[in-house]
Amino acid sequence: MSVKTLEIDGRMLTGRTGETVFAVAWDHGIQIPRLCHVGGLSDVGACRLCLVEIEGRKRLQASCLTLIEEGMVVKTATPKLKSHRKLIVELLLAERNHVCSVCVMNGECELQDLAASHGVDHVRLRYQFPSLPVDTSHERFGIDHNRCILCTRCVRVCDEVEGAHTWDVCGRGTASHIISDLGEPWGESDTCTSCGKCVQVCPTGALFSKGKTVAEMRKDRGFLKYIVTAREKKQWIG
Amino acid sequence: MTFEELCGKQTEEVERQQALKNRIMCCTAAGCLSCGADGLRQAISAEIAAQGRQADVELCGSGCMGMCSRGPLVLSAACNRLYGNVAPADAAALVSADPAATETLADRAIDLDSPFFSKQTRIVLANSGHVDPEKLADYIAAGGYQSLGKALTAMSPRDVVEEVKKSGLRGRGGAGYPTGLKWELVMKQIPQVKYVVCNADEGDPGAFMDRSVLEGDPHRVLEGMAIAGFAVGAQQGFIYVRGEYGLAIQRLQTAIKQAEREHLLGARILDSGFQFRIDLRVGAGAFVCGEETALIASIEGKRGEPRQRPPYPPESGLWGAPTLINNVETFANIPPIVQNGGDWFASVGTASSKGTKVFALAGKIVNTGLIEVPMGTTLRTILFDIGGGIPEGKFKAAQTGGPSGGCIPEQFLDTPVDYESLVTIGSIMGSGGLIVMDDKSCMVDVARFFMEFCMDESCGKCIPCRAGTVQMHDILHRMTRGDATEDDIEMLETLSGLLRETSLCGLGQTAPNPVMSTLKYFRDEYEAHIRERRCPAGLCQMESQLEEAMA
Amino acid sequence: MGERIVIHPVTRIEGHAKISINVDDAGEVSSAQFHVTEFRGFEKLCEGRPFYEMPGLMSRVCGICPVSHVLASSKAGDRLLGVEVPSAAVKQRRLVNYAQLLQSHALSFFHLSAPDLLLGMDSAPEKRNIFGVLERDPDFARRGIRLRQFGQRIIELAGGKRIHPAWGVPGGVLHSIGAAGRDEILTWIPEALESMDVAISRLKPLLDSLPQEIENMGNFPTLFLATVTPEGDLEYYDGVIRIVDAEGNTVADGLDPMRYATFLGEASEEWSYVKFPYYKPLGYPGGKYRVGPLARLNVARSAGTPRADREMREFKQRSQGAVCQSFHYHLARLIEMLHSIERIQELMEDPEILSEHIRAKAMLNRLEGIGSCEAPRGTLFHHYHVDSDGLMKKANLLIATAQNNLAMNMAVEQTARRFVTPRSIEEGMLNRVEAAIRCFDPCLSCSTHAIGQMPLIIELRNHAGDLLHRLERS
Amino acid sequence: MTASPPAATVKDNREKLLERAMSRYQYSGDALIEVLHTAQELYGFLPPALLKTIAHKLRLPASRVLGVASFYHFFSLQPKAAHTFVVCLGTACYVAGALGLVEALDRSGAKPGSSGAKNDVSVQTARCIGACGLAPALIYDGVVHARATPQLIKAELERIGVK
Amino acid sequence: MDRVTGKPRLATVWLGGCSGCHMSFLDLDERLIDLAGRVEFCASPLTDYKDFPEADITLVEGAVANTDHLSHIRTVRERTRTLISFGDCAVTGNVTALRNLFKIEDVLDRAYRENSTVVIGIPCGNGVLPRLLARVRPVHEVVKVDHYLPGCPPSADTIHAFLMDLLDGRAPSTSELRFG
Repeated sequence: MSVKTLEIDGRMLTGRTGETVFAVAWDHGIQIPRLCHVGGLSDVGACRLCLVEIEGRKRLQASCLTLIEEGMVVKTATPKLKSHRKLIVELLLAERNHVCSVCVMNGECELQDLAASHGVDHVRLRYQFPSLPVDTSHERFGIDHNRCILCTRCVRVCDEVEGAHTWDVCGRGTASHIISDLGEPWGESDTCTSCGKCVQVCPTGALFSKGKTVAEMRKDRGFLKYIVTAREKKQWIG
Repeated sequence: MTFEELCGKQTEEVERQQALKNRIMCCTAAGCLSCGADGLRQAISAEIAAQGRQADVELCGSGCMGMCSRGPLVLSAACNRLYGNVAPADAAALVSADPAATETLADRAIDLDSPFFSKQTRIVLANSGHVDPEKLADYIAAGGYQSLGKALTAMSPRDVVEEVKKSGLRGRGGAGYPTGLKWELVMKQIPQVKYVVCNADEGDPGAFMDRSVLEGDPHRVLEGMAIAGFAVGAQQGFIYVRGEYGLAIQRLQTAIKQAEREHLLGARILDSGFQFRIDLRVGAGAFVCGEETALIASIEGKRGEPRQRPPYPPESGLWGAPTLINNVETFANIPPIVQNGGDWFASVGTASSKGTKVFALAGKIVNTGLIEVPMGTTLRTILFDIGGGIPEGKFKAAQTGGPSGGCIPEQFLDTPVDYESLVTIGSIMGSGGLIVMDDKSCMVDVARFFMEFCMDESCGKCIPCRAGTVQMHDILHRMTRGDATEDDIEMLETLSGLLRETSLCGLGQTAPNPVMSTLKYFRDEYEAHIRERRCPAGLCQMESQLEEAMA
Repeated sequence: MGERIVIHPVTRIEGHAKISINVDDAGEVSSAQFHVTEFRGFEKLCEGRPFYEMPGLMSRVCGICPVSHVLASSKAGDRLLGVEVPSAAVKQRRLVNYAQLLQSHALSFFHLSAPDLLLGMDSAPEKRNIFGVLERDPDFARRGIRLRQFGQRIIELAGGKRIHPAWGVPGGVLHSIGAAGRDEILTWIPEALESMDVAISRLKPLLDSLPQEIENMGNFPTLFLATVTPEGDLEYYDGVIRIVDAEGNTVADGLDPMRYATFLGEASEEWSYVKFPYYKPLGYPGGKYRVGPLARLNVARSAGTPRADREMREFKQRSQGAVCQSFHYHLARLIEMLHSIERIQELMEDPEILSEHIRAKAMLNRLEGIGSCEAPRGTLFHHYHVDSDGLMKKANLLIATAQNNLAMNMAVEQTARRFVTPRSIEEGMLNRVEAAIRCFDPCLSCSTHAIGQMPLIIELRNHAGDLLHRLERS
Repeated sequence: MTASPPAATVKDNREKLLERAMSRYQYSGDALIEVLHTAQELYGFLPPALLKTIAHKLRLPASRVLGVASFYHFFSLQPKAAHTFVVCLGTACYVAGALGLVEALDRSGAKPGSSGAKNDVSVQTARCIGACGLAPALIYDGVVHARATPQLIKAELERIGVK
Repeated sequence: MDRVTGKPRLATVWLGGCSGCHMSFLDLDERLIDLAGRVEFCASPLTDYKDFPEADITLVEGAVANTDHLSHIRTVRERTRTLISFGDCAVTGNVTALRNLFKIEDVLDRAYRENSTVVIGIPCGNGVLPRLLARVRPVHEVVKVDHYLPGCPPSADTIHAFLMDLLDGRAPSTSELRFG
């Protein structure tokens, strides 16, 4: 397996051929923000938070989808990138009804963390206040569309790791929403195995365990690496 | 059919047509159909039967003749006259072609020497209005499939690519990527399975060039695709056509069947070793599918969501195979280029933008319709000579490029229309919609209109486009209602920057363009809405300052 | 032609309030009304949310007594689950409820009332706050601040957060106070008890100096309602409801809070965002009753802790039958603080307070649940309906301050009739009208700037609501 | 086209036609959109049971089938109304006052996007139907009307009994 | 600056919120004593000013939910040098703005009709009571805001650090700020 050398934020780093800029950066402690990426699942480049500047490329590139190249020069945190990321977080907060104070994930939410780390102390945009449902028909879990950011981690983990493909995205544009099967209540799904992987990968309080109160929900993503490594390499490491 | 047989067939058909007393071409494009062309056609057909002229008078449907504003249009070959606003009652006069009888139509004759025609150069539309799109023989008579024959018999794939490169043809879908380079990229790919895709998902509101080409001259597009397939080494083509274009779909289906029957498509084309199939894929109402990666997803039966590029489709497209994607007008340019050579094509147009461009003229202009001009023609020529000027009121702006384009104010009317010049003045060539606005059009509302379009058509995959268009629309909407502040202009600019630089695909990246160009040239209108709560065009209804209190 | 005097704003009771005084053709006060101008709509905005989130959501009704809402909400949730809450969890809940009573009453007395009581009603307005008290009597002020801090610290140690702790859940609580927390609390107790002695002994002589106010501001017969133990002692977390009348006779006893709707009704009037609960058997508006510290001491037989019992016996002797002077809410508050500290100490010495068996889990087993407890200002009810997936269909909240609404209006009218002469309005007259409200401590400060100069906008309006005269104090 | 098939024979025929369409594409999941087109032509709209059948036959997850069907505006998940107005909101029509047509329909209680709710009239808007030369354009029950006016709409609505 | 003491004048305002932010302010506990040495407390629910005076720093708790809030916050803005959105309701609308998901009539109906046993009238927008706004708004949608202090409520430590920054003439640090 060949190795490539590249520069990220002024540091000379090496990575293996076929690795993404995102992966190499994180391996070396450069934490590029992200919402749709989660290790162990395919990448879609939808959240646009991991965009980076690459010398010689006209457009900003989603680092989760950009493979490293020899001699590449990458910047991950220029003022422009930071300001774009901040506005993206604001767009998300204004899009649906993210009321952090009364959310099950208050204190542990990736979106809330991003807002804090990007200096989002208020949202400059108008809140849209869409009317969205909560589905708690499942015996163990619930989905609150008010808190969904459409990162599709749940769709991918259900398809790629569990193999059930219970979830998908319905509608388009701002009307997009996550559905189970043919849009029936989750509790009536024929395909859901109740494995709870979707709940664990969800970055916000959109998917949660029933019976959790405000700020009580905690999520564990370690299982993903465990399963994926086990499946691919027949190695059971946590 | 061999190439020789094809040539023979052409001669035969030309002679047959020349023997006729009259050929009446009745425009059956969507525009004329919507003002009674169908009834007219039936009336003429009945009249031919009534007068017993089936033997020497032929009635054909045709593609768009251009002057949609005066439909339904009829071209009488015998008189070499084009008539507008024709009614079923005129059938007898048309069929007889008697000078005395056609006197009643004289005032509706359209001057073919008028600037509307004389300032146009028709390459793509050469056949439109002159051949019956439902008759393969008509197309063959007009020289159809000769280019394919030439390519298969006298050229190598590399020769074809070189000729296209030499022509300087650039993609007519909007971005203007050099077509020859794209072909070369696909040609050089190693995999055996490759695809050619014709993007006929023309979606800009106010654009109907591709539809007219498909309806009026479908074989031209098929021929162009087949040549492309030969050049890049693909055996399968897809036409992804808008579901709204029922007539175009129907004519394409007919044309494909006809071509397959005559071995102009399918296996052993013109008795050569080359095989090429074309399948139709009918879109289902999603503008974003005009974006090439979304279009690919859609052909694969998925949600039409774009994906990150690179890799570009020439490397990895349909089902991961190298894929050549061009739009309708681009493919329609190929047969004449192969036939007449790249140098001939390059002699038309400007230094960097070669050939012609088809525009759909609409809005506040006298001659609404379909036109084709050499690249580099000025907007003034297009709007005032060809378009006949503004019916009433005063010219305010011309909008090009649809929701990805911009509004061009009066001071740039003498700008030559080519890819670079339009970008310089804040718009883009786009696919060819050209909408004229007069002083009754509110530019803030126009920006809002386009933003609403983008918001509705955003696929929703990436955040900047999904949520950013909503916010930009919200601001523009509030402006048109008198509920906005100066800060909102700044926020529009900030959001524009975000969408342009971070959106996943072209839809989001270009969605701010109409806002940015109107802000640039019509900032005073924005400010009037904000500071004075007044719409200079008198269009926006300003509501009471605060919707805040409940009714 | 009658006139209307509008006092606006009355400072701070759950936001803003106004008082209007109507004047008849003869120029006399004919009636007066207390208008609460704040409305947030929790009973609707909770709709569609999982009931598990209610304690956290409903605590946002009030930042002064969020714990009360967390408790009432958790208890309604307990009912929806149909579980018995583990006794260790009940102790955690009781602990935090006492802590809340302590901090809320401390705020009411030291931060908000003490300035007027200690500095005098005519002291300079700039000084009439906790900082003014600090200057005059730093030790006293510091004790007050520390008492409130003590209460808040317990809430923080047990609930994880001082304000809006999302620690109460249907079925129990999320975590216990732990050994370290317990040890810290125990170290506070001696100082807290000492501070209460100081405060009570300072207040009592002050009361003797205000006979006019005590007798004429909200002194009238009403019913008193409070939760008590089945034996009739003070109870704040879980008990039965007892109602006594002005003479001290028990009108009703052993009422189940779950059946509150059978004996309490609520009336809506277009002139206030706070409704008018009433005792059903006496009808509306006849069924006036008071809740809160004064009511609790009137209703309960004894406190059940030695120090508080001593004070309570003395308190009850202030009147034949029930103590009807609303002004005595202040003293009642201090006695309750003392009682709370004693109870906190007891709980800290109970080994079960460290138990980790604090949460009963179950599926949804009922579609309707009611939770009630004694909040600092009185009895609080949360009443929820959920669908079969546990999503809120509707809620009814019967809040302490509202239950005093009829009495507060009565107090306003009584004070206006007694002190206001419309022909020559003086600020002092109107201040007393406001002061009547503040006795009830309707959530914030209103309680205490009870007497003394208040900057006001006074509007004299005629019957049609037209502004006749506007008086503004700079 | 009706929502529920009136007779079993008709139903059988439709099933057969749909089956034939799927078999033409070798039951490939890639042909989902073509199959949905056919299904909608046959049934008028795409009810859940139909989507379920298609998912099953094409061996696709049900959620993906609904995801695709809901992405494209051509596909209707609800039964269509007896009468359909499609107002073109392309730029040319917009500039020529198409909003006036929408408002005229609005006043009658028929709102864009609404389907079948009010007297079985559905109102849709289109993003350019390509009749820009004849703006504003209106498609009423499949027929394109050039230079449509609010008066025309009013007359048509009156004719079908919507006031 | 206060003319008498020469100290900056600090005001606090309470709009549509629960007063939890004010309570968190009080949770400064003994630090309040130090703070009193550095600022002059003017209008506040904790002090005795009713007419809003000129202030150097004003902390505004709560969202703008009714017509009284609207007129009040405009006055406050006019008379304040540095206006701070204090807590999530002021900054985002928070729980107070959850009522935006329902129609006002429905919200009023629930409270005053469905949940009442005697209905004499439904309050809202008569001569005495303010009207509810169709939409609860964060403060910065209505007036210009200079700084934001989110949190439900912001912790006493956060408030303290923020005020010290302001009083020492530093730009307040936003690193600890967080919704919820």
